[in-house]
Amino acid sequence: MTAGHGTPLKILYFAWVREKTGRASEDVVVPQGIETVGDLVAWLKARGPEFEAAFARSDVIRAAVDQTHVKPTSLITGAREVAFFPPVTGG
Amino acid sequence: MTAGHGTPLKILYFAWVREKTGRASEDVVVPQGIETVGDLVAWLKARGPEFEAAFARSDVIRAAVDQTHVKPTSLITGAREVAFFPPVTGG
Amino acid sequence: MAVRVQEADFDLSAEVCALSASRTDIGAIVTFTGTVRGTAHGSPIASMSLEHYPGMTEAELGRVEAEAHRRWPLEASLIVHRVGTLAPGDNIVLVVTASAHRHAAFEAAEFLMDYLKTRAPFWKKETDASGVGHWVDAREADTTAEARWQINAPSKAAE
Amino acid sequence: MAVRVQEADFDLSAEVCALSASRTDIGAIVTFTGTVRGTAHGSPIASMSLEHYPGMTEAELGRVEAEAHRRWPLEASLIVHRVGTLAPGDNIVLVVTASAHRHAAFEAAEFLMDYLKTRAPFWKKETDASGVGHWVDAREADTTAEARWQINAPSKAAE
Repeated sequence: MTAGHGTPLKILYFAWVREKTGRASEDVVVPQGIETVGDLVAWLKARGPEFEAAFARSDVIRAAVDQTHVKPTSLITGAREVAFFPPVTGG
Repeated sequence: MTAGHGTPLKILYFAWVREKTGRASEDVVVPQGIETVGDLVAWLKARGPEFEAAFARSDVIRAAVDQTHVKPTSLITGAREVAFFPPVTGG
Repeated sequence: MAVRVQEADFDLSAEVCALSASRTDIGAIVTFTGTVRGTAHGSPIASMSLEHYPGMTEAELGRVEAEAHRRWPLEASLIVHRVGTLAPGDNIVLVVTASAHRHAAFEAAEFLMDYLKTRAPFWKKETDASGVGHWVDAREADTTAEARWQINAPSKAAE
Repeated sequence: MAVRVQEADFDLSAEVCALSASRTDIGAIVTFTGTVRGTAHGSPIASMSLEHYPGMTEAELGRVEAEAHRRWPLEASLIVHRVGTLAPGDNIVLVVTASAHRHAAFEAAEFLMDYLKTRAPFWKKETDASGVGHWVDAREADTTAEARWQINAPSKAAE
């Protein structure tokens, strides 16, 4: 089963990704066929100019699925939350 | 001029070298011909059984001339003090 | 083993005491303290704010710490990272490692910092003297520093 | 830059504060604390006494510290070494290094400890539970640790 079957998925945005999308988090229902992190980014970008702007430099945006770092090709099947953020700068 | 021309030389002993010689320091007048640290050790060993015992493992004894680490072949010419001790174990 | 994310400052002596008090199996304790520098790219900064991903931060720090314990014979360790608004000179992060021997403590502390810098979800924003904020860019040098440990990453996916 | 040899204990926070207070050019502070372990060769020890060579100790620590500053961009450093009689768990030695960047601070602290262990004229004697004293043997591993820095020794003669 994919994340798309009516189950809401929590999306979180941090740092300048949060500033550009204008929100810290949201619950979305992802349509069928969106199976990877990359698919999700493409779908989000189509939702409006703020998302288009936030994900314009998609090569530098990092993602986590259920609080674990993942690659763009990783599946979001069964995920509860997906987060998008720039490279981390703590420490 | 060598250290031997009547000028007293201060000798210091530390850790088990001090315990074996039975003294922490002494001022000695070194005879002519004693020019290196190795010469000095040989001369000290001849002074009595406690020195013979202290310098028996001469390969593990370290020396400093005027508070700087030196080799057995180093000259003691003009030195004010020479110290003998086991390998250091601080830190 | 402990990780904490907090707004409050930390006290080095108190943290080290809490970790090592009444223990005689520890011979070496290394601490790393990261502080806010007063300039960025040559210009003074007024403040720095630190944002993080609650939940994932603690999970990621816990994974990094567990990996350090797997690789070195540590007797104890601690990671404290501050969030919120900080001033130049303020403490940002504390890492403490304790071991019977010094090389394990040194290497583990450096490993924890290298991994924390590239994996823990914190983001810094510097505010300059005129009140304009700038997100800090990730440093290529940090990725290089992480790479030299040459291991399977502590969490399940590589970047 | 400072070196101290003292009988009294030291306080980590106080030493780091004294070194970094009101400075905003420091981004990274590494401390190493060496403590008395409770056992030696598997047997408990009652106490440890530390003897040193007054004068040479300070000179040697100063040379080692100057060499660290020559090799790394350090903003500040401190070496404190205790002498006298200590109990298991007590502090023996403190090294602090401060730099704009963490790798310099880490490497310099480890360098200072490696050199201090092989060059600074301190000697440890452990007293066991029955009151018998044993001079601690120098560890081959410490000489190996020093050798990896591959430099002209900071003082004028090699061992």
